[in-house]
Amino acid sequence: MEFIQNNLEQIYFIILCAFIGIEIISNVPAILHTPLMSGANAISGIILVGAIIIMLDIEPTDYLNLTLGGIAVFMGTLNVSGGFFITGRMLKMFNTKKNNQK
Amino acid sequence: MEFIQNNLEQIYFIILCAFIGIEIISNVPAILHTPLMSGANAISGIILVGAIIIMLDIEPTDYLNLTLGGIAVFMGTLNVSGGFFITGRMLKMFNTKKNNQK
Amino acid sequence: MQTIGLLKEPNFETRVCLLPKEVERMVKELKTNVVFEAGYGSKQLVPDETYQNAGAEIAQKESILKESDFILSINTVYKGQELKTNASFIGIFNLLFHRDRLENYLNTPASVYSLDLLPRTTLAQNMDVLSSMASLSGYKAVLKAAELFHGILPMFTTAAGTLKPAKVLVLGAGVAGLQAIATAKRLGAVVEAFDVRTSAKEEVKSLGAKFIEVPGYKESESAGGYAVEQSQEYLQKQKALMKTHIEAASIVICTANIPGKKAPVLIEKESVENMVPGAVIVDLAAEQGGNCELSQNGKTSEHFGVKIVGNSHLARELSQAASQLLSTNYFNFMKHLINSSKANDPLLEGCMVLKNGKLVHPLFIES
Amino acid sequence: MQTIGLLKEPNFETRVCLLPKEVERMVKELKTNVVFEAGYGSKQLVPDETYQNAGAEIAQKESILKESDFILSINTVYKGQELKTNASFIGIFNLLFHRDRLENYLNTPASVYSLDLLPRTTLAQNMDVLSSMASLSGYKAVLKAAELFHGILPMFTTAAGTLKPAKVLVLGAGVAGLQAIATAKRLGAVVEAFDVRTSAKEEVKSLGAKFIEVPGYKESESAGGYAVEQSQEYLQKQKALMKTHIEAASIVICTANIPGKKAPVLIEKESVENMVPGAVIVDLAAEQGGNCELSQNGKTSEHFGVKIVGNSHLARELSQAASQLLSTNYFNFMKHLINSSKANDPLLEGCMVLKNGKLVHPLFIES
Amino acid sequence: MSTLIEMGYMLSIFSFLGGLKFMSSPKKAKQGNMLAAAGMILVVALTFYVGLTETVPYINLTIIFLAIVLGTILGKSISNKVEMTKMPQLISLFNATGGGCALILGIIESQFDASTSGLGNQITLIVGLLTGAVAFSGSIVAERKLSGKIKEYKTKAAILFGRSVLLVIVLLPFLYFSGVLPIGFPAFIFAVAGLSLLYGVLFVLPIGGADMPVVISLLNAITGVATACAGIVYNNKVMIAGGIFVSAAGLFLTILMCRAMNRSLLKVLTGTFKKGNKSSSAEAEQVVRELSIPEMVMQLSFAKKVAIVPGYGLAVAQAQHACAQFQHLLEERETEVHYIIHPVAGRMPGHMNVLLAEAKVDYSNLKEMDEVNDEMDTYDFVLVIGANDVVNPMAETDEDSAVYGMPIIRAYRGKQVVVIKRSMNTGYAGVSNRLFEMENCALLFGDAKDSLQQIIGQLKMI
Amino acid sequence: MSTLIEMGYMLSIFSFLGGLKFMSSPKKAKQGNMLAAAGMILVVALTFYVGLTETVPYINLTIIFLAIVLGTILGKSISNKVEMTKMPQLISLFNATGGGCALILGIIESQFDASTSGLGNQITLIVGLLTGAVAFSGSIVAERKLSGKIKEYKTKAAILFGRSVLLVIVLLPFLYFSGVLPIGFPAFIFAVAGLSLLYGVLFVLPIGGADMPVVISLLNAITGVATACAGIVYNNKVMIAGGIFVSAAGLFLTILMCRAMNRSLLKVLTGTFKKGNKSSSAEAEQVVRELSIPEMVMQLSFAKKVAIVPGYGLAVAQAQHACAQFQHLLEERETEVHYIIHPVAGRMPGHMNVLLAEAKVDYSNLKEMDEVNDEMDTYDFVLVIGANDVVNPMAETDEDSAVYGMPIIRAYRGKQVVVIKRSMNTGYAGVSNRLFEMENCALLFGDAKDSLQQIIGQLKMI
Ligand SMILES: NC(=O)c1ccc[n+]([C@@H]2O[C@H](COP(=O)([O-])OP(=O)(O)OC[C@H]3O[C@@H](n4cnc5c(N)ncnc54)[C@H](OP(=O)(O)O)[C@@H]3O)[C@@H](O)[C@H]2O)c1
Ligand SMILES: NC(=O)c1ccc[n+]([C@@H]2O[C@H](COP(=O)([O-])OP(=O)(O)OC[C@H]3O[C@@H](n4cnc5c(N)ncnc54)[C@H](OP(=O)(O)O)[C@@H]3O)[C@@H](O)[C@H]2O)c1
Ligand SMILES: NC(=O)c1ccc[n+]([C@@H]2O[C@H](COP(=O)([O-])OP(=O)(O)OC[C@H]3O[C@@H](n4cnc5c(N)ncnc54)[C@H](O)[C@@H]3O)[C@@H](O)[C@H]2O)c1
Ligand SMILES: NC(=O)c1ccc[n+]([C@@H]2O[C@H](COP(=O)([O-])OP(=O)(O)OC[C@H]3O[C@@H](n4cnc5c(N)ncnc54)[C@H](O)[C@@H]3O)[C@@H](O)[C@H]2O)c1
Repeated sequence: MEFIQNNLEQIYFIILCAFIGIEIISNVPAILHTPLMSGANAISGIILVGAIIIMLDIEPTDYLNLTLGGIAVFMGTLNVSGGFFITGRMLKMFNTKKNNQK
Repeated sequence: MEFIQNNLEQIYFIILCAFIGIEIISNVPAILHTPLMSGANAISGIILVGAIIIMLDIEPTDYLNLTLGGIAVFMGTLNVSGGFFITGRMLKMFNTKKNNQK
Repeated sequence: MQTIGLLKEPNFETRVCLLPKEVERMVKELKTNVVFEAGYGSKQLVPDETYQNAGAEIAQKESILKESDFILSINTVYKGQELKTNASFIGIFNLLFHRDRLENYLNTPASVYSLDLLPRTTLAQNMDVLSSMASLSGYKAVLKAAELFHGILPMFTTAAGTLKPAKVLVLGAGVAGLQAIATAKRLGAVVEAFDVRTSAKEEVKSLGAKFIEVPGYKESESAGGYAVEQSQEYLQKQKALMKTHIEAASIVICTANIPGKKAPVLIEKESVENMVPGAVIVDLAAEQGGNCELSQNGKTSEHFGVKIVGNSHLARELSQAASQLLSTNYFNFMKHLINSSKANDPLLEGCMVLKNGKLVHPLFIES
Repeated sequence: MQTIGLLKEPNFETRVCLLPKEVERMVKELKTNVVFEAGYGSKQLVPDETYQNAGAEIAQKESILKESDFILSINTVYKGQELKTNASFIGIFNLLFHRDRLENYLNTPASVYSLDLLPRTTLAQNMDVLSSMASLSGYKAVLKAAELFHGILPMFTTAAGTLKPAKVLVLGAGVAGLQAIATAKRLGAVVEAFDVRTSAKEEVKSLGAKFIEVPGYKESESAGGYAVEQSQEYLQKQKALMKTHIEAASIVICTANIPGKKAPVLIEKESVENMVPGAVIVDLAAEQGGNCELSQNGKTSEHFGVKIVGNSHLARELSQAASQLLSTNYFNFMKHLINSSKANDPLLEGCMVLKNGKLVHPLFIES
Repeated sequence: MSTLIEMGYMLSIFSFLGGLKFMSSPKKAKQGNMLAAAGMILVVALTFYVGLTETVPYINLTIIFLAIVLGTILGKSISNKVEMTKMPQLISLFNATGGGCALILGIIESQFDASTSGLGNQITLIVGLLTGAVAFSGSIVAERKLSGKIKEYKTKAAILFGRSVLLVIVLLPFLYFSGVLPIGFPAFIFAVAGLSLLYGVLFVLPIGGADMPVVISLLNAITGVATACAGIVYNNKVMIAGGIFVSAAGLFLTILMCRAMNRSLLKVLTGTFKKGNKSSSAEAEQVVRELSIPEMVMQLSFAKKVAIVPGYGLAVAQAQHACAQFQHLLEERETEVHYIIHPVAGRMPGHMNVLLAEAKVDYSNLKEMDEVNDEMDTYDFVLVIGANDVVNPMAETDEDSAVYGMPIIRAYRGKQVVVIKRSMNTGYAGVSNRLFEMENCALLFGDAKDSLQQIIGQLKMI
Repeated sequence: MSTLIEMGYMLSIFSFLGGLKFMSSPKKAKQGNMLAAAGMILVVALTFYVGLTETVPYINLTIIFLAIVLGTILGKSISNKVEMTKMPQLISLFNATGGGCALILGIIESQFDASTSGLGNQITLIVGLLTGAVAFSGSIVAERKLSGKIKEYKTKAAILFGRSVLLVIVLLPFLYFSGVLPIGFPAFIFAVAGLSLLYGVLFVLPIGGADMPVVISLLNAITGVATACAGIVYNNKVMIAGGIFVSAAGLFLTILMCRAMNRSLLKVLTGTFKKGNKSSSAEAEQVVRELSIPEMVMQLSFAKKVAIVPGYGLAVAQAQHACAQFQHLLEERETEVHYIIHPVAGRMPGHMNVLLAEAKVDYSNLKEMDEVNDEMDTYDFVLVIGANDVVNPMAETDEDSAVYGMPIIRAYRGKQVVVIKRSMNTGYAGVSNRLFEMENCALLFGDAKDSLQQIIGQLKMI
């Protein structure tokens, strides 16, 4: 109860975001399913930010965690960059002349 | 600046709501324009809540404001009830046999 | 009470100009007497009784001529017999091309209305015998050509190979031409058409056929959308272009006409000789001289293996359909004639050639 | 090197069974000699030179008969002349219905292949002369009917009233029937069809026509989809239903056949008499006795104003198209015949009536 | 306790959300309306309940209760009685009440915490009051216009006046808060309210009557803003959410409506009308009613018996297949569809027959002109596709017309007539067509095939 | 200062939003991708900038910087090199890295504030770690499966084992937090991570290879959850928003994908396959690949040269008009379209001619079998509509077949072949068709007209 009361704003935020997430793609034509999946995948790489934040906090002598954190940043970046690049490539293929509507 | 910082949650809330409002009707078929307008109109009657809240605060002797507030509540209710009823009536007319999709 | 007389048509005629249904309307709606010659509808397989049941009476030819106010026929059937004063002959006499037919009527008490001269105004559409007959002819022309052609019109893919669709060329996209286009399209042929009127292009395309364009036509859409004669140079250009299209065609339907004038010659002997043997030309303009140099009016000839049908009266072969349309046309004309109150009704003036035995029509007086 | 001989067809025949194009293929692909009678292609307007250019040689009829291994014709052209041993006649002799035609061949050194007996297997489709000719006949039957009919097929709304679309009834929805349906539909007629095979229903509908159903058919889709004879009771029911449909029709195209049997009679005299005068019946089954009681093979008759065309060879009127298809069919058959290595090839066995002058075909031996 | 109320509020926010969402899908629109209404009842009940628990004087509660009951009864009875064609007026009127409510709220509120609350709150208050007032007076004018009580009043002067008023409204708060104006807060508030009311009137007056639906939608969005402002003032999430939903959706809807009419919002608001290539002939300009495809489909969806009158334009556009598909769609919805064939429609006898046969239209659907001409008024909807001369009533009435005397299809007798054609060009006979000016007739401009395909697209959605 | 960063964050949230929105519209998808990428760069840059200002040791910054640069380069090069057909694998792999990142994050974080933070935070942390691990291992298995490296492994045992692991994962935290488990927080975390990794493998293993795209989408949504959890832990709005967007959109997308394949998500996850009314004949069951309309349209949209092989089914369905419309649509997209007519297609000679002439297909689009049979491999896409016997390769190969010897259209040589028919029923000749089993061939079940109309609908959207 109290938890809800305290985090009301947070809850609203999450629910509204979820709603938008659903709403926004509810009319996606089926042929865009794959590119969209790929794009969403790239966005989920935002976890990278988390990795950076944590890296900022790690003691410069804590080599284990530095390594782990580095790997995390690397993986996150791979997800982000690979995701966006591949989505871009996929979408480029739709580039057949399609705008000759009367 | 400070204002933004303080009301960040509020701002997110408003923007997200606006976004949803737009998103939600972005695919409405044109024939539903009128009923949707009517329905939205009914919802905007939520101002009625404001009227009630203010009525709760008015001194029982402040007749002028009591009357004004009463009128406000009445008007708000009219907006709400009339809006919903008329939307309902409009939508009922679409009730021709439409579900014989193969 | 006015009397309408129906005379038997000459032997070559298969149509009648009034069917029992319209006889009945004449009697009931226009309050006229109708008298007819026995055996009037025999070619239509309509027995005399049916006419009688519709309210008409049988009479002898002489008495019909003597007693009728209006004498209806398709062809000229009058040979100088006695007439009622103010009697009127109504028919499709094509007098501009057959002036000789006038002679029998000159200086009689009779007036002559020739429905082929009817101005083609909107109001006259339901009396427009030319349109009625032209559409039927256009339809029939294609069937006739398909019948004579020793190949088939549609494309035909079979286990024994593919037969190419026939190329059909329609010259003149007036009433008959458009109908020919539609019919040939229906049968699956590849259809091209040509006309000098620029508005014809859209009309041809609206039927899904290809329009052959010759640049440089001078338009003059007066006189109800009829064509006018063109410059020599234009005709030259047109002919050259036409030639290639004609020689590629398996079937050519000719319908080009200029009212009151000789029909334009669009197919020369040489073109015919260059056509593939077995091709068919149907010339609906044969009576006006023909669009094809070689066509003979009323005959089917053959030249270098190309069959040439010269027939402006193909509608006769659709006697039932044609009679039905004519009958309505005649009825509508009679209704207009009897009810007309205007002093100089443009419709009636347009098609009245003789008034009480005197030439009154401008086209005839001028020349 | 084997020799193929081409003999001129009898006078009534307009088609040829081999065109220059296939002659060339015979020479080039099958490595055969081709000899032909002078004037062979004249009815097709194909000059002898064209045949010669394709690789064939002109010869006298006698020498052709004497020297050819394969003698190709459409009709029977052999009158007992001298032959090469093991010579083969290939044609469409319709021997089941014309047993007399066998006589000339019996006890000669020759074998006879009659292509109308070819089993209708998938493999034989490109030699199937019956299918080729039936489709052309179906198409032509409708054109012929439309030509004879004195009304028009499509609906026609004009200022002078509306002409109703003609009702066309197609009996038997085999190869010819389906083609007739398609053609009549194209021309805008209201088309109904009837067949005893149940699978015909879907086929008819796939062409957009209405199928008339008679309940209680016993199916037997053996023998390549041919129809089998039906119970008396069924035929009775069928006739009653048919009668109402026939009498409402303006045009009836008859194509119902049972291979090797007399064609079923589907239109009785009474029905014809109840039809509207001016209606047309085209009976493609005339040679097998006709689907209409009154039809006379090879003649156009009239009964109570109804025109009855009895003609099983309408394809002859499309001589060019028909020759093209036949030519391919014959070529494919020859290719199969010459290349066949199997001991008892079902295709060849199916259509070989005589082997070296002896009857070998089961259908002929049995009876 | 208050957590429960918060959650109730949250619930109703989502019910509004879901309601709006459902309302934009034809299949679920009715449930959507219910859902939103349920949310509304919930939130009102909760607020009232708060009042009950908070020891509010009975008189206040009684007034609230009575006002609600009265409002509900009145709303129900009005909306039951009104004719279907008067709907837009009524919506406008209801919107006015909402705006009025916001206006009053603003006025009352301004007396309470005039100076206590901060600047932010005061501005919010003023915006709410201002928008409420504009929505109130604007909606009333819109309603009057739709009922034809006020005519279009589109002079340069009116527009200019309107803009100056707007300027003053915007400047006033600046002046007031910078202390330049020597008036008290209430006076200031009244000034703003008065000016806003005036502006509402001036804003709507110059806009064309046909554009009123768009304006109503816009005013509706404005009411939404007023609501949201009130919500911010009371820090009430439901009001904020509801207001924002409505204003965002309303604004977007306004744009969509403009788009469906092929016009820009700006042009609608300034009252500029698309001129287009109408009437290239020298004829006196005809005043016609132009229709958008959605409007037409909306009307069509109520029709039980429809007549299609094809003409030459159908052939030119080669729209026969689209037309047949359209017919089948209507028939699936159990609407009776007839084609009425005029004897001389098209450019050759039997032209329409050829077309319709090609599209496999059943002959039984074809009616001849004479057959149905006397019962044209039984058709709820007559759709004229590329025909012109053959439906020209001047053939019956105007002796001087070139088409006089020709029998015509009496399309004009249909309850509703819509003509699809590309422009105001005449037909074959070259005469203008009086039908287009008639009250029950509207024009849908565009190529017949394109238009039909769009109509089919829309029809499929219902 | 921090306000600016907050606003930057807000900006990137909206750029993600807009990016996703645009990506769901074919026309703007490319911009959408750009926008989202821009938002991503912004937020990373901002975060890095915070690091710079906050006097973080250089070594950390260097590592971060290097990792980012390396990751970008690798990501770019991989995605440039991969073949188009291997896309789904790659997406899966990238998703694995995201999941792995979340997993590592969870592990590191668990060491830092193990006991300091509250229970809420700890739970969030665990959920993030758990989902990250599942996404990581699951994605890798999915990738392996798609590349055909792992075969379907669908035994009851595996499924049961998977479910027990899941149960343990769910129970473990309860046990731990109620103090029953006598282990430290790090040990607990490692246990959860290990079990989750295991579960990820077991979760994906039993699912059919053809369903992998759906699974990848689901795993993607799971990564989204991991991200959102991490966001909550760090109280970082962008991460929350991004994570929630992705998880909500991903989940919904998963459902949409299932719907497009006509299956339910549950069935996909449990590996059940729609049986349907295939092969009603007594023939040995053929193994065929079934295709959904979107998949087909996707492939079609890449084709430059398309062959349509019509057969009797086209006539039965009366789909000629739809077929012609389909052709025109392709032609508008500058795709070359040929109809290949088999001599005996249909049930009468010239059957296809009649149909296509009716639909006004230009004769120049028709190709004869012999004309093109030798160059069938130049067609990127061969669409067989209701034809069967005439494309049966057994006519060329199987001497015993009833169709042996009949010349056929060599549809099987097309780069891609799709056959539209209603069932596995045979054609006229009654023999089964080997074409359907071929690797480059897929079946689209349904009435030809219905299917074509749906295809048209989808094609219009691109
Ligand atoms: N049937 C016959 O035998 C025959 C023969 C000769 C003459 N006529 C005459 O032709 C006329 C026929 O009347 P009608 O009503 O059928 O035709 P109409 O009066 O000629 O009108 C046709 C209308 O269709 C519109 N149109 C043209 N193309 C279009 C397209 N692609 N999409 C949408 N609309 C299009 C045109 O307006 P926009 O340009 O504004 O689009 C035009 O107003 C009569 O006057 C008749 O007398 C008939
Ligand atoms: N052309 C001729 O002259 C002629 C004459 C007689 C026989 N034949 C024979 O007919 C055959 C023709 O071959 P074909 O490939 O055209 O046809 P087919 O082999 O008979 O195959 C037609 C296919 O279409 C499908 N189909 C039927 N209705 C459909 C609908 N509404 N929507 C989608 N699909 C539908 C059927 O499968 P489902 O049931 O699964 O949908 C069937 O497999 C050949 O065997 C030929 O020998 C031809
Ligand atoms: N007002 C009406 O309602 C009405 C009624 C009937 C006909 N018409 C119109 O009248 C016009 C002609 O009717 P018609 O068919 O009886 O005319 P027609 O028989 O006199 O001529 C047939 C066609 O031949 C064409 N032609 C003339 N010279 C030619 C040449 N050198 N080369 C090629 N074509 C040539 C003409 O343009 C005409 O289209 C049509 O446009 C028709 O629509 C109007
Ligand atoms: N295997 C192949 O590839 C192939 C090749 C050609 C024909 N066929 C099939 O053979 C069948 C018949 O071919 P055909 O047209 O040469 O046959 P046909 O000429 O012998 O008969 C014509 C039609 O008449 C019908 N008929 C028979 N008795 C009837 C009655 N009492 N009433 C009504 N209809 C009756 C038959 O069912 C048949 O459809 C068709 O189904 C055709 O598809 C198959």
